[in-house]
Amino acid sequence: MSPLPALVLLPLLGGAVAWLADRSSTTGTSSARKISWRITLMVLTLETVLLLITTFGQHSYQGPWLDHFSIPWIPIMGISFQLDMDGLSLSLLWLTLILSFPCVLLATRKIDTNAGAFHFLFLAALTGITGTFLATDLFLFFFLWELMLVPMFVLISAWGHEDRHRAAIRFFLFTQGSGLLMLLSILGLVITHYRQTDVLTFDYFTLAHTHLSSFLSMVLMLGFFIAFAVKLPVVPVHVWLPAAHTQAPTAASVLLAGLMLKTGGYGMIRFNLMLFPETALRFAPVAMGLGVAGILYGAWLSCAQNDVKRLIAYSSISHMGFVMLGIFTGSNTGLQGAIVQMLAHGLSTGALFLIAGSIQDRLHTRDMAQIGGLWASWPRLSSAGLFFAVASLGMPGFGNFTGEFLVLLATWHVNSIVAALTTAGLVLAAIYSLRMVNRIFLAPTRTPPLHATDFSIGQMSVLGVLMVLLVLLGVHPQPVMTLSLPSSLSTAAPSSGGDYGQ
Amino acid sequence: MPPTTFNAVLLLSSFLFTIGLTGVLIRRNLLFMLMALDIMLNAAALLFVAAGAHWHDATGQVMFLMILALAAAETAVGLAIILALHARGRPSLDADTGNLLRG
Amino acid sequence: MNTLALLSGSLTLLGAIMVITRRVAVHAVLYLVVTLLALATVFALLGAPFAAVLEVIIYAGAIMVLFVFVIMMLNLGQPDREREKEWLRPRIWGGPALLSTILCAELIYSLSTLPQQTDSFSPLSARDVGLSLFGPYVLMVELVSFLLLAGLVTAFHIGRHRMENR
Amino acid sequence: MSYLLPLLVFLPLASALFLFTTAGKISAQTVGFVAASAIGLSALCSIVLAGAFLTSAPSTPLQITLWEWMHTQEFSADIAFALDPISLLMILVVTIVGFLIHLYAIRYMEEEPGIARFFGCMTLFVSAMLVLVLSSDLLCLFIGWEGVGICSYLLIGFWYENPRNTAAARKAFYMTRIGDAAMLCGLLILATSTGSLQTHTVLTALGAGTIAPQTLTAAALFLLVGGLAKSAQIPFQTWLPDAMAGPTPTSALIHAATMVTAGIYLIARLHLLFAAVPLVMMLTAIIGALTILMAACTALVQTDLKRILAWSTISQLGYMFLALGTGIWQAAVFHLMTHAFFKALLFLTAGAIIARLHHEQDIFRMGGLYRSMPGLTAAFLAGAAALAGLPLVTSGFYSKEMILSSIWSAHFPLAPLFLPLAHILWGMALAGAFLTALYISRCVFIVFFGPSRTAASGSTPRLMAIPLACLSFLSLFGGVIEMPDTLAPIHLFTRFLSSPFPHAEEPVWLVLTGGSVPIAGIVIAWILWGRATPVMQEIPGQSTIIRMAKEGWGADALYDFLFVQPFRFLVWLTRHDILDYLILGIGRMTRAISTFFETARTRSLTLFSGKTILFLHEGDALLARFQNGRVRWYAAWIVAGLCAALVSGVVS
Repeated sequence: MSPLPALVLLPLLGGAVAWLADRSSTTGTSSARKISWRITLMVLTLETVLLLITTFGQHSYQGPWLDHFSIPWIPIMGISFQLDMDGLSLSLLWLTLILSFPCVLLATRKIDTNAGAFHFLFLAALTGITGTFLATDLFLFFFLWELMLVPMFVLISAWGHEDRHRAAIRFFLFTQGSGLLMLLSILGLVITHYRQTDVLTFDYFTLAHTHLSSFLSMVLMLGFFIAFAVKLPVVPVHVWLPAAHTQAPTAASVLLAGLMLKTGGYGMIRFNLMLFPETALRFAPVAMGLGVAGILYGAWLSCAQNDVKRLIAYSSISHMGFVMLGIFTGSNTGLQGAIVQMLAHGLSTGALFLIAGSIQDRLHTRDMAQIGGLWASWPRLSSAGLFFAVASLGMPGFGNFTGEFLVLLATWHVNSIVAALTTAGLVLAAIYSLRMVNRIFLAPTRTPPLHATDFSIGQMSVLGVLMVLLVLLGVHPQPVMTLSLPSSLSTAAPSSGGDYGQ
Repeated sequence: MPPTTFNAVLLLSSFLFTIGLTGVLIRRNLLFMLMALDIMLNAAALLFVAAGAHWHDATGQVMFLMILALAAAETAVGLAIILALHARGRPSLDADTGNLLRG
Repeated sequence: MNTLALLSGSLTLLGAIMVITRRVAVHAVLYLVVTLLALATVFALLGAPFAAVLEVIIYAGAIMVLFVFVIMMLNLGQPDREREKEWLRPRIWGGPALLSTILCAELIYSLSTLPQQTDSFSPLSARDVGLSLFGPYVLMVELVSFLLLAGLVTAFHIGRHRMENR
Repeated sequence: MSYLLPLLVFLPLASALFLFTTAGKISAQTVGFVAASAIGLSALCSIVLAGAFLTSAPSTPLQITLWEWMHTQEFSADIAFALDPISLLMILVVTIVGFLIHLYAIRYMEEEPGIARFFGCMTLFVSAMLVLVLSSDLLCLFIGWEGVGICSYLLIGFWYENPRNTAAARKAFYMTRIGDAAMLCGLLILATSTGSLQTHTVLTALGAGTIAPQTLTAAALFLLVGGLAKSAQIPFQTWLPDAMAGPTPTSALIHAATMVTAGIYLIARLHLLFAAVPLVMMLTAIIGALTILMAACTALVQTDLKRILAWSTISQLGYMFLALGTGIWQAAVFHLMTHAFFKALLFLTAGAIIARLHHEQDIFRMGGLYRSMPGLTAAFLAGAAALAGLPLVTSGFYSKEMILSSIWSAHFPLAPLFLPLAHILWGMALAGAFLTALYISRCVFIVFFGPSRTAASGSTPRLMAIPLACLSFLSLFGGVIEMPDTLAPIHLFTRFLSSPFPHAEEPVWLVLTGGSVPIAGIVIAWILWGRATPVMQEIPGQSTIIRMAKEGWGADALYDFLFVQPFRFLVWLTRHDILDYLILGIGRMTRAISTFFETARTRSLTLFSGKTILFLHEGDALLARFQNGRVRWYAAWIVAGLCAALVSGVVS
C-alpha cells in the first residue's frame, strides 16, 4: 500500500480533529489552544514518520518515478485520484514538513482567537500544498491547487494585520483568476486529447503524449504559465504578494513565502517544461527576461522598503526570479539551480518571516525606523536574523548561493549579458539585506527596556536546524541536486539545453 | 277601451326614468337621492306593468310586485344608513363627502 | 278617458320634476306622493288595478310614511335649506342634466323607431296575478321574502349601531 | 599530512561556532583564550605543514578533496583544498600574524561587552581566509572570498551603537560586493569555457589554448575588478580608510595583513592567466602605480593615526599590484608577506598608543611619546622603518627593492614604443617610496618626538607586548630570505616558490637608488618636522589641493554624488511599487468604467422608467378620477356608458 494518499489526507483529517477537539473542549481558552496545537504537532510528527517511510521504505512501484498511487475518482470523466512521486516532489515535500515545524513551534502557539480553526486551516493549506506536489491527475491537481488557496485566504483575512481584508482579497483574486486560466488550459488539453484518441482522461502521463499544433500548445502553455507565474510570482503579476505577505499572520507568511511560492516553481517545472518541452523552449527568452526583470525589480524595491515584512517579500520576488530564470534556461544545471534555490529560499525566507513575525508580535510594529537596534536586548533573535539575512544576500556557503550560482552558470551559457546583468541583483541583495540588518539588528538601541523576551534555547534550536540545513544545502548540495531532478517522462525530458537566445 | 298606446306609455316611462336619473345625479343630499331612486324604480315598474298589459300576461305585475319589495327593502336600508350617518356627525347627508368606495 | 290618461301622465312627470328640484325634504316627499298617486292612476288605466292598489297602499302609504318619519328624526331646519340652495347651482347640475337629456333623447329616438301599434289593454285581475305568482314564480316569491328579510336585518343592524353609539 | 588542511580550517571555525553559541555565558578571559588557542593550533598546523612541505619533494602539491560540491552535466565543483608554495606562505602569514593579533586582542578587547562576538567573527574570519587561500577550486575560494567580506563587515560595524560605524561597514561591504559580482562574472566565464573552476583545470585549459582570447581578456578583467575592490585599489580605494572604524586588531588583521591582500593572492594564483592577457597586465600595473602615488599623497596630509596607516596600506597594496602588473608576482607575494608583518605591527602599536591616550587618534594631539612609552616607540619605529624601506636592516627594504629593481627592466608589449612605460612606472614607484618614507617619518616625528601634548596613562600589558615584539622581529628580519644579487645571493623565497626570479638584470645603481630614496625621505621629514623648531608644524590645511588630498582626492564625494545620492534618490522615488499602482490603476479604471456604464444604464433606465411611471401615474390619476368614491360620479359614468351603449346599439 502506498503511503502517498495518507501523506496528502492526513493533515486535513488531523486538522478536522484539532478543530473538533478545540470546539469540544470548553474548559478555557488556554487549554483549548494547547489541545489543537498539540494535535497539530502530533499530525506533523505522524506526517514526518510517513514521509520517512516513503523516503527510505521499500518501493513496490517499478519505474523511473519513486512511488505511485491511483484509484478512480470520477470514472465517467476519466478523473482519478492519482498521486506520483519523484525526487522533485520528495525534496519539496521535505521542505514542506521542515518548514511547517518551525511554524507550529514558533508562531501558531501565539494564536489565541479561535485556535482550533486556525490550526485546521493551516493543516488544510498544508494538504493542498502536499497534494499539489504529488498530484499527477490534472483535475486533482487543479482541485488541490484551489484547496490551497481558500484556507490561506481565510487565514489572511481572519488572523492578519491591519489591512488584511484588502490584502486577502487581492491575493485571492490574483491566484483564483490565474487558476481559472489554468483550468481552461487543462480542459483544452483534455479535449484536444479526447478529439484525437476518443479517450477522456486527465492523466498527466497520457496527456503528455498529446500532439498539439504549435499555436495551440503555446496557448495552453501560457494558461499554465500565467497561473504559475502569479504564484511564483513573476514581476508584472507580483502585486498581490507584498500585501499578502505583510498582512498575513506569521505562520501564514511562512507558509506563503516558504511553500506556496514553491508550488509555482514546481508547476513550471512539472507542467510547463515537461508537458510542453518544445513550446517552453520557444517561450524561454520571454520567461528569462521576466525572470531577470523580477530579480532586479524585486531587489530594487526591496531597497526602498521601510516595512520589514515588505522588504522580505520583495526580496522573495527577487529570489524567485532566479528560479524562473533557472527553469527556463533549458539545461539541467539551471533546473537544479532553480530547485536548490527554491529549497534554500524556502528555508531562509521562511525563517526571516518567522523572525519578522516574532518581532512584530513583541513590538507591534513592522516599521524598521521604529524597531531600532535589537542586538543588545535580544542577541539570539538578532543573530538568527543576521544569519538568515546574510544567507538571503547570497553568501557562498549557503544554499541560496548554490542555487543562484547554478542558475547564473546556466544563464551564462545561454546569454552572458543577461547573466552579467543578473549579478547586479546580487549587489542589490547585499544592499537591502545589510540595510535591514543595520536598521533592526545591529543598530543603536532604540527601544527602552523591553518586556518581551528573547528567543528561548528551544526556539533557537528549531531555527538552528534550519541554519544547519541551509549551510548543508550550501556546501554539500550534491545529494539534493541528484535526488531532486524531476523524473523524465517517457517522451521528452528537459535534457540538454538548446542554444536559443544567442 | 284602452285609451292610450303602448308607445306613449313607454315614452312616459322613459321620461320618468330620466327625471329620476337626473335627480340622482344632481342632488347631493342622500335623502333626495333616495327619492330620485324611487322615481327610477317606479319608471321601471311602469314599464313592466305596461308590457304585461300589452301582451296580456300576469308576469308584468309579478315583476311589479318584486320591484315593490325591492323598493321597500332599499328604502328601509337607505333610510337606516341616512340615520346612522346623521347620528355619526354628518348631518349634511352629503353624498360627496363619503368616498369610501374610492379605489 | 284619453284626457285622464294625459292628465295623469303629465302629473306624474310634473311631480317627479318637483321632487328632484325641491329644497325642503318634506315638500319633496309630498310631491313624490303626488307622483305615485298619478302613477297608480296610469296603472289603473293600463288595466292593472291590482298594481294600482298596491302602489297606493304600499308605496304612497307605507314607504312614504317611512320617509316622513325619517325626515322628522333628522330634524332638518333653515341651514339645511340654505345648503340645499347652495348645492343646487346650475354649474353643478348642468353637466348631469345634459347627460340625462342626451340619454332621454336617445331613448326617445329609439322609441320612435318602434312600429306604431294600437293596443287593447284588457284588464288582468288579481286572481291572474295570484295564480301566476304562486304558480311558476313561487321561487321568486321566496327570494323576495329573503330580500325583505335581508333588508329588515340590515336596517335593524345599522339602527342598532346607532343606538349603541348613543 | 593532507588531513591537516581541513583541520586547519576547522579549528578556527569550531572556535567561532563555540564562541557564538556560548556568547554571554563564558568570561571574557575564556573567550580570548579559546580563540587564541584555536588560531595558535592552526598556526602550529601550518608550521608542521610548512616543515613537511619543505622537507618533502616540492613538486607534488598536497591535495585533498573533501566532497563533491556541485556536479551537473556541464559543470563540476568540489570542496577541495590544495597546498602549494603560495598558499603555504599565505597560511603561515594568516595563522601566525593572526595568532599574534589574537594574543594582543585578548587584553585589548577584554573590557568590551561584545567580546564573544568579536572573537567569533575574528576566528570565523581566519577560517574564511584559510578557505580562501587553501582551496584548489576557484568557486570554493569564492566562499572564503565572500566570507572574509562578511566578517569584515561585522567587525567594522562592531560598535554598532554609532551609525557611522555601521555605515562604514556597509560601505566596505557594498564596494567589495560590487567587485565580488564582477569576480563572479569572471568565474562564470571561466566555468562556461572550461566546465570546471579547479585551478589546475583552468590553467591546463589555458595552456592548451582552448579558451578564446576575448573570453580570457573578459575573464581577466572581471577578476581584476574583483581583486581591485577587495584590495581597495583605484577606483575602489574609498572604503578602506572608513573601515578603520572597527577595533584596532580588526584593522591590523583584516584591513592590513590579510583580507585586503586577497586580491593580490588571487592574481598571483592565476598569474599564468593574467600573463596571457597583456592588456590587463598593463592596466593592473598602471592602476597600482597610480594608487601608490595617490594614497601616499593622501597619507601625507592625514592627521588621524589610523587613517595614515590605512592610506599607507592602500599605497603598499599598490606596490603589489604594480608588481603583479609587471609580471613579477613573486615580488608581490614577498612584499605581501613583509607588509603583513610591519603593517600589523604598526596597527597594533598604534592601537596600544591610542588606548593609552584615552582614544586620542589625532597625531597633532600626541607628541613626545618616546618618553612615556619607550617600548611602543621602539616597536613603531621598527614598523615605520620597514614601511619606509630603510636599507639593509628592514624587511620592507628587500621586498620593495625587489619590486623596484624589476620594474625598470619590465616589458609591456602593448605600450607604445615611444613611451617607456616601465621607466615611468619605476619613477612613480620610486616617488612613492620617497613619499612613503616622508609620511611615515612625519608621523613618527610628530607622534613620538617634540613636546608632549596628551598625558599617557597605564602601561601596555605583557600579553600585548609579546606580539608586538614578535612582529617587530619579523618586520625587521623577515626580509632576509630573499636578497638582491648585488648584496648577497640569497634566494630562499623564490626557491621556496619554486619559480626562479631573474635577479641578474639588476644593475647596482638601481639598488642604490632604491636604498637611498627612503633615507632621503626620512631626512627631509626630519628637516620639516623633526627638529626642535620644525619647518612645518603642520602642512597648511587651507589650500584646496591639501584639503582634497585630505579627503582622498574627493573620490568619496564624487561617488556620493555620482552613485550614492542618485541611487538613494531613485530608490526613494520608486519606493512604491509602480506596477502595484499600475495594476491597481487598471483595477480602478475598470471600476470607473463599469461605474460609468452602470450609472449610464441606471440613468437611462431611470429616465425610461420615470417616464413610464409618469405615464402610468397619469393614467392612474385619470382612472382614479373615475374611482373617486363619489356615488354620483359613478352614477354619471354609468349613465355615460349607457349613453354610449345606446348610441352604438342605435347607430348600428
